[in-house]
Amino acid sequence: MNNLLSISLFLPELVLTATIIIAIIVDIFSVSNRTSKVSNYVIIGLLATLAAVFLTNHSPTTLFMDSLAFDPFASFIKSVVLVATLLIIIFTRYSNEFKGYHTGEYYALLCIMVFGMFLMASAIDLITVYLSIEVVSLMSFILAGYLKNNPRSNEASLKYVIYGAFSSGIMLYGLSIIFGLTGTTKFFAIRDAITTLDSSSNLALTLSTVFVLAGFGYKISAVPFHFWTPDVYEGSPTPITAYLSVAPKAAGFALMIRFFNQVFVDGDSLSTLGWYADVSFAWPEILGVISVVTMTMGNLVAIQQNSVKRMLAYSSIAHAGYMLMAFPTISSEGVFAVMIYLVMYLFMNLGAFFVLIYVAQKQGGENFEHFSGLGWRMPIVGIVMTIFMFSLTGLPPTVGFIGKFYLFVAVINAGSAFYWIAFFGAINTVVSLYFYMRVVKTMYLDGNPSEEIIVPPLSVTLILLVLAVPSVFFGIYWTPILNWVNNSLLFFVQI
Amino acid sequence: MDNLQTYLYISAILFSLGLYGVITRRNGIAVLMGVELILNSANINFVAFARFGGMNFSGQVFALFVIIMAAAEAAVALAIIINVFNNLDTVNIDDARELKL
Amino acid sequence: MYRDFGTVLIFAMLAIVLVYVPLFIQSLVAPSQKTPDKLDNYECGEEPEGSAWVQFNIRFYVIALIFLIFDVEVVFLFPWAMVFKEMGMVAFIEMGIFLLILIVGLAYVWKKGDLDWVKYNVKYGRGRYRQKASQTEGEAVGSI
Amino acid sequence: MTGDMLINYALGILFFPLISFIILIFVGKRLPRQGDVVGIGTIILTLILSLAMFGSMLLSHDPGFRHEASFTWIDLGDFEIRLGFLIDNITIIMLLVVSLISTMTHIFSTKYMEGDIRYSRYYAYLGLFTFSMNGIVLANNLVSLYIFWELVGVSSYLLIGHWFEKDSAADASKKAFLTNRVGDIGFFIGLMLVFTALGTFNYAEVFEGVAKGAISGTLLTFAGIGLFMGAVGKSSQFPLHIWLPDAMEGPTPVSALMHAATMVAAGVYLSVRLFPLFTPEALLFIAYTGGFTAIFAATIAITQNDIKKVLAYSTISQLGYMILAVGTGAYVAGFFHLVTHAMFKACLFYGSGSVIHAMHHALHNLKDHDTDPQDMRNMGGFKSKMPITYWTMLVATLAISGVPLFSGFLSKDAILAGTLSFASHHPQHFLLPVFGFSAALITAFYMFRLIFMTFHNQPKLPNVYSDIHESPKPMVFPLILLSSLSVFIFYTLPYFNPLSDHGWFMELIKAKDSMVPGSPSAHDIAEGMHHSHTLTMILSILVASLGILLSWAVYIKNSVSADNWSKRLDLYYNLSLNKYYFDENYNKYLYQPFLRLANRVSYIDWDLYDKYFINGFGHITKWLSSVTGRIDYDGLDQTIVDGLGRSMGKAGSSLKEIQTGRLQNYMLFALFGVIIIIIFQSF
Repeated sequence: MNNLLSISLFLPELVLTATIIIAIIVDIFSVSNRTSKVSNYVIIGLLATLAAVFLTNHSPTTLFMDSLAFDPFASFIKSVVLVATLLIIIFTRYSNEFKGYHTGEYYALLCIMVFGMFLMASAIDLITVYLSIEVVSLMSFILAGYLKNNPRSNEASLKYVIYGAFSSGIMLYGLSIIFGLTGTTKFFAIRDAITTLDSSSNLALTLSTVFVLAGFGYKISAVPFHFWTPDVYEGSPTPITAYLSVAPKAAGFALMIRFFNQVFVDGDSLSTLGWYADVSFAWPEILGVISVVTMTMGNLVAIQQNSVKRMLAYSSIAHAGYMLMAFPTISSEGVFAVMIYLVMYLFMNLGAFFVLIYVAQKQGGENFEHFSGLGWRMPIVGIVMTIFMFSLTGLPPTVGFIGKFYLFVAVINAGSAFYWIAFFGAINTVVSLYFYMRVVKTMYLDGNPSEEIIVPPLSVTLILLVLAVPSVFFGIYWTPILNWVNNSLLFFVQI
Repeated sequence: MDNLQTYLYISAILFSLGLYGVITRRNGIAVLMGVELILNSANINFVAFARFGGMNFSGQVFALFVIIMAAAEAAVALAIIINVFNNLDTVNIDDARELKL
Repeated sequence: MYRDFGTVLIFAMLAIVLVYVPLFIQSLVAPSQKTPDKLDNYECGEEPEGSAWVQFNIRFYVIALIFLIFDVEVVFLFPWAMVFKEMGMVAFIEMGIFLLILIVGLAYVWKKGDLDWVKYNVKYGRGRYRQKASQTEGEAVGSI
Repeated sequence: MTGDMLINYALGILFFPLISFIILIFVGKRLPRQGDVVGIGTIILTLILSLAMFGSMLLSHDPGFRHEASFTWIDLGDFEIRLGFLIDNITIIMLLVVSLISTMTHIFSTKYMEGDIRYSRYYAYLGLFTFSMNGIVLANNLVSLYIFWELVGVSSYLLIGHWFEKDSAADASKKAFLTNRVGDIGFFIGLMLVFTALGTFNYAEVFEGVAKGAISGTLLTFAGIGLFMGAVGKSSQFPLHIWLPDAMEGPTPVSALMHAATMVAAGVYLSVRLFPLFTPEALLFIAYTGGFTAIFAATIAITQNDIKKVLAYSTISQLGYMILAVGTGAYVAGFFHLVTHAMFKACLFYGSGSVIHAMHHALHNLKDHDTDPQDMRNMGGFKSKMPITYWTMLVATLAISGVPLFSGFLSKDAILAGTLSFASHHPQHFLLPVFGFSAALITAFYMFRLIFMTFHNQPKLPNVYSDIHESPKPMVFPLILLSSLSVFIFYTLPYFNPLSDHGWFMELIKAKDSMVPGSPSAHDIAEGMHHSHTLTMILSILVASLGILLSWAVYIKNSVSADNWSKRLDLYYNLSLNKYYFDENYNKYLYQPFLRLANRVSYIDWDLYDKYFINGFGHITKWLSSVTGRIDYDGLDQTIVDGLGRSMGKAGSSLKEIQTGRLQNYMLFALFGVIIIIIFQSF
């Protein structure tokens, strides 16, 4: 589709751009230092964007001369990202970490990041892949270091920016080799070109794709590209940590799904997928090993943490590992499972982080000891946190169980060659029980239960319920999510 | 000099130098320079491929975007390093070790 | 097309020759008396002070960063200029929007005071450039 | 009323009580009046909606009315479970009964539970109870039925154990819950049998499958009996009847709700709903269970002295009637009895609650905490003190005894006619009508015994008697309403024949044919009942008056001495008084061996499994994690990363500093990973 026609299907991004510009202008001209003003505009803008995402209906096609895809899959990821962003804005308004900071541009940066993730969700051209990843990364660097006077936040952003620049550099080098080998930057053309490559290019192709994998691995924090994650997550302001663990990860997974399913895969539509036969790639094994190592490493290190925030950081690595389980199968079922998991993960992980934000404010810290006796002192918070922990472990009847269920089904249905992944996944789930339940145990068995009861204010209760109710409700009745994902499981595919 | 190989060698050397710089230099700014080297090596690749591969303009366009992104990244990274310098009085990245297991 | 560049090349070579040949001749014929004053750096007639290897004020970095960003955006103007005639009005509007966004950025930088050499509302952290803590503690914080 | 509107109404009926539950459980204590207004408000809304549905049913007057709506709950490709509502005349009547009784309970409880420490929680649980029961009623499939079935179990557990400080109440709630589980296992087995054979849970589809013969013979019989086991548990049939009398430990309004409309009715409702899939063998089993329970419970009721226990056993007995009706094919009569019974039994319970309330107050004023306020031997002569309670209870007693002009006569008569006609077709089952009629006789006897001992004669404890007062208005109002609903006229409109059950009810609820091939059709059953109608009527009037007369002779005239008779029938008397030693025998032959077994198993669990396996696993996990931690940070950092650093040519003293720089270690490690992957790829 040519540029002018594309504009009409680019509506969500346009609304988002307008939101960004308005946010900056409002920030410039606002006399008072009240930051909620900008956030109000941004919330309205993001809601409008969400509406635009749902309103732009068109059969799958490409925009801007084949550099972006417009399809239900992209819209799905966009909605997930938007919901996460809206929740994070609310968290931020509630969090007291930003006290004393001017947060006008914070919201604008957040919106630019959303824009980048929109592009990530729909990129089908190497240029847009690189651009979108960079936009998201740059914004996350700044946001991670937003607390300028906090050395930990500084350190987080320093590590993040250098590691991120390094990873994207490596990825870019890989992209350049791919471009050289195939002579094009479009996914579909690359796929066609790969078929005609002779075996002498195999090493170059391997090198380049592994370099690209390093970039993706950095984005979704998969072992061995995950090292920045715990440090950055711990140092960043907690709302940003929550955000980084959900939204960019969702977008990263979307990009990875597109890249692997459209470049390295034989077959024209999702139903007839299969790994590319001509080139001798060991993708199933490599991705399987990465997945298993990622979740094992995330879980085992999480056990040793004393800070709940850092524990959640490692747990988010482990969850990336779970989601990676479905990649080696390269089936539509696997993609389906990852999409479901993304939605489920959104609720439970953001919920856990919000409880963390609240508890850190009330108790003055983020370590396990600050949670002791919490179940008795703040009954609602305790119950809700228990729900989130159950859900993160994957126990029924919570969303975590449903997400894991579909992942395991996808892996097992893919054939006996993948059973070992499911096996390690199951073991890891058991291991993760240990540290998630440690939170619950600390809340209910430790500490002095006789202290007076603290009832959170109504707004906090509401936010908690908004996150906890879906965590249970969709664990019992998940058909709406299933339908949504089913309808969104439609890529743009060039025949 | 009108040989694709030559450019690829230069780019590969540049890439390796960049990696080396990133991994060995202590100074944050120097590490950033290493990153720039990596990016520019990729840029050389793009332009060389576009020039010698008889391909369309995508390579050059990509190179343009990379330049922009490199500039933005450098700006952000420098700002962050300045900020770290303000707070920690150092730009040595191995002094930033407060966050660990 | 190559011929056009040939003209440019000849022009450039001529320019180099015309600059360097007189300089070379001058160095041959001119008398050379080395005094400390003559060997000193030329700083518009002022007496140079201190070493050239001083640490620059941090403001230089900030200004440089801002310059860098706006300067690099110009990269997009060159390809645009190449196709402007073919694309006509659409290209014009597109570039207008692009520049408008840049101008919003400029306005932002301006408003935040990053274009001022002396910036009052900056509270630096605890490092070297921390201002007298008593003066600015608790005031509004700008960006670098 | 259109179908969609009915569905909306049904949604309201279902969820209003749940909303009340949620509000009350979270913020109930902080609301004015501890939030009982929320509970009452929502239940009245529910009642209004049910009345609207009922009205529309009467207006449209369509016996075949049926509306179904469902949505997909679980969709796993080829495996799909749909949940939904089924609304037909049975549903509508049942909804009205549930909401009406529930409303009465809410109102009655405002006074009865006044000052209770968990007042708002009590109302919350009432909401949950009503919600679950409405869910059962509205279900159009076995899964949601099962879910709500368990919810009813949970909420009854919560309500029976409301005063859990009392050991007896806590035990009773546990007993009720566990006994119900036993039945539910059967229910679950039946459910799964049906599903594996037919691949669906939906009633209509199940019946269709049965009609097609997709499941038949022994399997269907087992499935039917399995499903019926659920009803045995919930409706407290022999041999799982033991929980119901103990459940009297709950507050009396709860007993009324539970006995009349919600919990025990669920079992009968289930049997009525599933009637078309029962095979003749299963039905026979059901009939004998019901008939035996009817007579069996009645014989226990004779000797009980606790006013609520008498009512409890009478409930078991009446439920036996309903089950018997289902078993003999006259399931419409069973359902009819369920409705009429709901009214007069609720009335009786509220009446007993009113009496207990009065006794309790009187004893409280006397500071007497030893005398049992529920023991009928401490009562007597309350007629003059509590006239409204007396008259309303009398009406209800007349109804339950099967005296003409009252509702119980109509329904009981229909059931007995069903048994008679069944026995006339199958003479070998002559025991069924015998059970029925003798139970009717005994019922009339013990119910009047209750009335006479409580309200007539001389007061046994004069000082207590002097302090007895009529209960306050919120308690009396339900009594009056429900006793008037025990009059025949409400069930036979627009006809005024007190001796025939012909009326709107029988016109709107038409019996469906059994779906099991070879069963007698609904028409045949109705024919048979019609033939035996007159005989039944005469017989039942006879037994009822005989029972009443006997009771009158024993307890008013004293012409027959109860004490003498009890001595003469010593063995029987003791058996009955001790409820046939059921609890003791269960304890000796079921619980104790099971406990011993459980002890053994728990030994394995705790000492072997836990100590070695779980702890071992924990140790291994911990050890592994510390090892990986060490590998990660000592091994990789110190050895490999450093080594790589060396190999990359950095020598000298600055080497050490680089190795401590963590960020660069990270990047090195990432590179290392890239290299490993490339090596792996290339080979």
